[in-house]
Amino acid sequence: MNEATLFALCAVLLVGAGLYGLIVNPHPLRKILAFNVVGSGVFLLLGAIARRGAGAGFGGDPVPQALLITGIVVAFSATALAVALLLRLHDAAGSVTLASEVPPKVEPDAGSR
Amino acid sequence: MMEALNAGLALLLLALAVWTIVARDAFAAVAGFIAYGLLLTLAWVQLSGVDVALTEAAIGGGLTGALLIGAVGRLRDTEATARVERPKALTRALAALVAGAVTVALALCVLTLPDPAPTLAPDVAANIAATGVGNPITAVLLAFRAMDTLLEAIVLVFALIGVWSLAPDRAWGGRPGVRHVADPNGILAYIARVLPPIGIIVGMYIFWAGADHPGGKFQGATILAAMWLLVMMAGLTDAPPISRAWLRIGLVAGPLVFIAIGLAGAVTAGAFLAYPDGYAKPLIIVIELALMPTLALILALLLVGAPQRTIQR
Amino acid sequence: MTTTPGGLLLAMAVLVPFVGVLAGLVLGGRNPQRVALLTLVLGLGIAAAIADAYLRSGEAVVYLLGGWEPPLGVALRADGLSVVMLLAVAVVIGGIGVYACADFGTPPGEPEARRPFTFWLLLLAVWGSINLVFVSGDLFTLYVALELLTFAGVPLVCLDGRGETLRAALRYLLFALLGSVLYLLGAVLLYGTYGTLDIPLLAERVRPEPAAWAAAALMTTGLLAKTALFPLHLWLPPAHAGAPAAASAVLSALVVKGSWFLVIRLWFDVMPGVVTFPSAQLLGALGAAAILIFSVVALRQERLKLLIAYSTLAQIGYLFLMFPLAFDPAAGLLDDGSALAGGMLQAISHATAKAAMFMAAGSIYAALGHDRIAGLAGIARAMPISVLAFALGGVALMGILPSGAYLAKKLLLEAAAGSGQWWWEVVLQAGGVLTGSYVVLVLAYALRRAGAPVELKKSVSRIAQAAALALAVCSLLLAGAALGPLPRTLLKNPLALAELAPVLLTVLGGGALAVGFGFRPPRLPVGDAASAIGGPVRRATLAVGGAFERADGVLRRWPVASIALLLVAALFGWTLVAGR
Amino acid sequence: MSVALNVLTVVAVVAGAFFFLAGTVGLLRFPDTLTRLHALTKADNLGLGLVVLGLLPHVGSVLAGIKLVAIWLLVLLSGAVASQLIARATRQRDPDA
Repeated sequence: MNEATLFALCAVLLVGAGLYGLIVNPHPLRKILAFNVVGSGVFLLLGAIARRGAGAGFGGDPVPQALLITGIVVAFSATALAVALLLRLHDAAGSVTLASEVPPKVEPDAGSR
Repeated sequence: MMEALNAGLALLLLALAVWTIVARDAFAAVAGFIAYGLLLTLAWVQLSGVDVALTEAAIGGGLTGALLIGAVGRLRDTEATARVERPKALTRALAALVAGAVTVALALCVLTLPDPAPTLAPDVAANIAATGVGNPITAVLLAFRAMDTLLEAIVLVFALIGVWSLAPDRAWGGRPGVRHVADPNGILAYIARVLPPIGIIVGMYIFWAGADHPGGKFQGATILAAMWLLVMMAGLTDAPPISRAWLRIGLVAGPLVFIAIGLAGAVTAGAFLAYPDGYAKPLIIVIELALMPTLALILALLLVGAPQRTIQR
Repeated sequence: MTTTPGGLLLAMAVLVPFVGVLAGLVLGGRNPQRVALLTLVLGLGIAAAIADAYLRSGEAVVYLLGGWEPPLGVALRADGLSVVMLLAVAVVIGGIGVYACADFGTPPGEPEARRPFTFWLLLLAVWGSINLVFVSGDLFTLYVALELLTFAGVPLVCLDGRGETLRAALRYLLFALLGSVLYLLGAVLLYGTYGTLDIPLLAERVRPEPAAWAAAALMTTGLLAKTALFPLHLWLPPAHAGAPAAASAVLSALVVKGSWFLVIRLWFDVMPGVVTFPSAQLLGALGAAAILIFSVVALRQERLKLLIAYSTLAQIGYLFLMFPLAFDPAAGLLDDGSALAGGMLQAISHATAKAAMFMAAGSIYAALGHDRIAGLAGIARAMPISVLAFALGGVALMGILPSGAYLAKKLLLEAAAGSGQWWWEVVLQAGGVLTGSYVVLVLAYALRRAGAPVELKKSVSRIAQAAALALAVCSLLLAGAALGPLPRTLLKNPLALAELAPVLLTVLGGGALAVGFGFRPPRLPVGDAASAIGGPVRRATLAVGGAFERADGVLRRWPVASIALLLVAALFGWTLVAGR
Repeated sequence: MSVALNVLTVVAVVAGAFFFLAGTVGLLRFPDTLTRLHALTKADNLGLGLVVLGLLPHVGSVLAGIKLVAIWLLVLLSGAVASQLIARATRQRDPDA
């Protein structure tokens, strides 16, 4: 197996692991971490695809490699915004749970009005 | 030999990713993630993406790691309540099932990718001369797909506006983050005086080398941002109030210069973001030079966070 | 492929709002508002100029950025769909901008304040980003555009800074990030297989094979998560109901349309030959479920803004009905006929009407200090303009002549009849009645006479109320504007029985549903005899409504919603593979 | 001459590797953050220094040698910064540590 296929498969597994974490970890910070794992898996897959496209004297296809740099910066911006939002939520509400707190509604007296 | 190394690296990456997901303690998870980021850098080198490796080390591992470490310390008291909310075994099994199904489907796609792989490498090679730069990635980022790079700078500006918008009303215009205090004669203050000049030189070198070798404005800007953060953490300086005129100008200068040069291209070279013949390389360097301080400011301020301290009038 | 006349305008449609953001940021103080209002005028002009360039040539306006041709370079491209959306967004943003002057103005002499400063910058940010979604021809640039749109939209949710809105914003951001990472994953697979991200080039190269199926499933699902189509809607109700009125209008009328528009791009432009009949049916079925469930849940809301948020969810469902209707079973691919035209018209009608409704609700909230539906009695007399704006927006959504939604419904019905898919005709008609129900419910309360004259806690700017009314009127008169390019035969004598019957059905059926399913339905002047029959029916409707509400509650839990997300992706994958 | 240099290389690199090993064991076995830092910085400073020393005879040019030494110095500085910051964070959270 060459390194492109190896890391592509590794990337796919990283995506799977991250998706699982994104679903089951209740703490928002852990969700942000899991999002970063999924994101890096996607980036690694693109990196492997870039490696597959090596040619014309380049070790990898430069176009996806350039896309990766943009992608990493965008993912960092997302992380920064999410962390800032999380910290502000902690300060303002004291808790960081994402569970919706719709108060249970009292059913009106059915029928016999 | 190399194959075994790569396989070990891939296994280690997976193990650290799993650790990041399942670790009980959030701090341990973040520590695992930072190690994961550093190992990922090695994977990029193995995939011949040295530019990506530098970016990953600087931004993916370094800045993201610092950001998360800072957050985990402040959120310590929330972990116990979150553990209670952990979904039941059935939900976790279902989650594992669907995530596994997606993984298997993706793996099948990966194994059936076409061979020989489609690539734009020959196109880049054929056109790189027109851009005057030697590093193909810089050519893509600042000529062929310059729009993406402009948008990426704007993404950072939006993220900063978003972070600032989270300030309490009374703190608007004030200084972000907390004031760090350290012993002015301590070792940290000493290092914070010694390291920045070296760091600035290294940052500028990485930016300058980026035209022809791996490196570039983002990686360089990250080092500059790190130096500024170090000086702040050593208590030698404080984060500027967000209403400062120089700061605001610094935040928009890079993208505005980029857009201005792009528009000049529309007049002189026939298209927005096109460069007149023979002027491509100098213009690219001007754009990168203008973007670098903006990027360094934004990256550092994204780490510092929302304004929290009331402005002193 | 070459740059066409007027191509630079496409770059301008994106750059002008972005330069506005940068200028507002650096000038500070009261200037963001001034810059924004100036940009609103400029942007409307640019959108009109693009429309002019498009109509002159009759072909898509194309601009090669930097002069580099795809696949190496990135092209901007505006076809008929883009032009229509650019214009509609420019008009809606204009209306919202005028409305927001009252709420987000900075009085002279005051220092720069957080809320107005960020609102105006974010308004321009949303505009530039959504314009980029409409004109970009490259899947990666579109990814960046989607992220820009998210980063601009999320802070709008929590401008108030209250804990619950921050929580809503965080949920929105995390779920949207999950959606965009799936989108990016699909784009990566496409690049790995076809070596380009340019939409027309991909359209030539894409074939039905594993990578294309996986990419279609992942990208569609990711975009649906960002659009909040059932069952991926967990983030929308609290986010749209908790934001300030002007921000809700932006989010509900515009931001969700960005990812929706990308689904159209993906299905109609990138892979019309890859999507299958079952996959299109699945997309339509999710839409139909959204219409049914969320209309009923909307009826059970006690607060006006939540009702409108749920109405948005139901209307999003409506926007996806065109996919199965556009499927041509004979050719086995999607074709852009009357179904697509109907869907676009529906989207524009919804954008204008929903913005007007949120703005009117915001004025009512500000004046009353609350937005409890049961406490709206007498408001029609106190604030006639806002109630009229709400009513006209509601009528426009219901699809009654002369609204745009009326024509949209006609086009969709025509497509349904043409392709023999009678079941979608049922859904379309039922959707109109369900929309009618919650509009009638609110109006029944608002038009009721109060015992004593309503005391307004705050006077609301007349200009703001008029802006809402103007947008509602736009939505109502869209049919006239749309008839330009569409065949005139669609318009029949409005007083003929065949035309009046559906209108009556919508209003009366809607009224009946409102009485049946409303959480606290308006009291009817009926005797005991009617109540005796009504009893069991009412119990049944309450049971059904309660069940829908509980289902909605379960689906809005994070683990359930995210598992549903991957399940939807798997279902799309399966319908794409097995459906051919 | 070259034999002597090779011996120096082997000895220095092995010694460096030993310091890394010891540092890693310390990182895993020591009880708290401050003692772990102590173990880690030894590995970084001395271990990397010895490895660099061992590699110096084999570099092709003076410039490459200077680069190697510069890498060591930079790691020294950044290691010092990181350990200072970690130690400070530890002390702030738990003043008795």
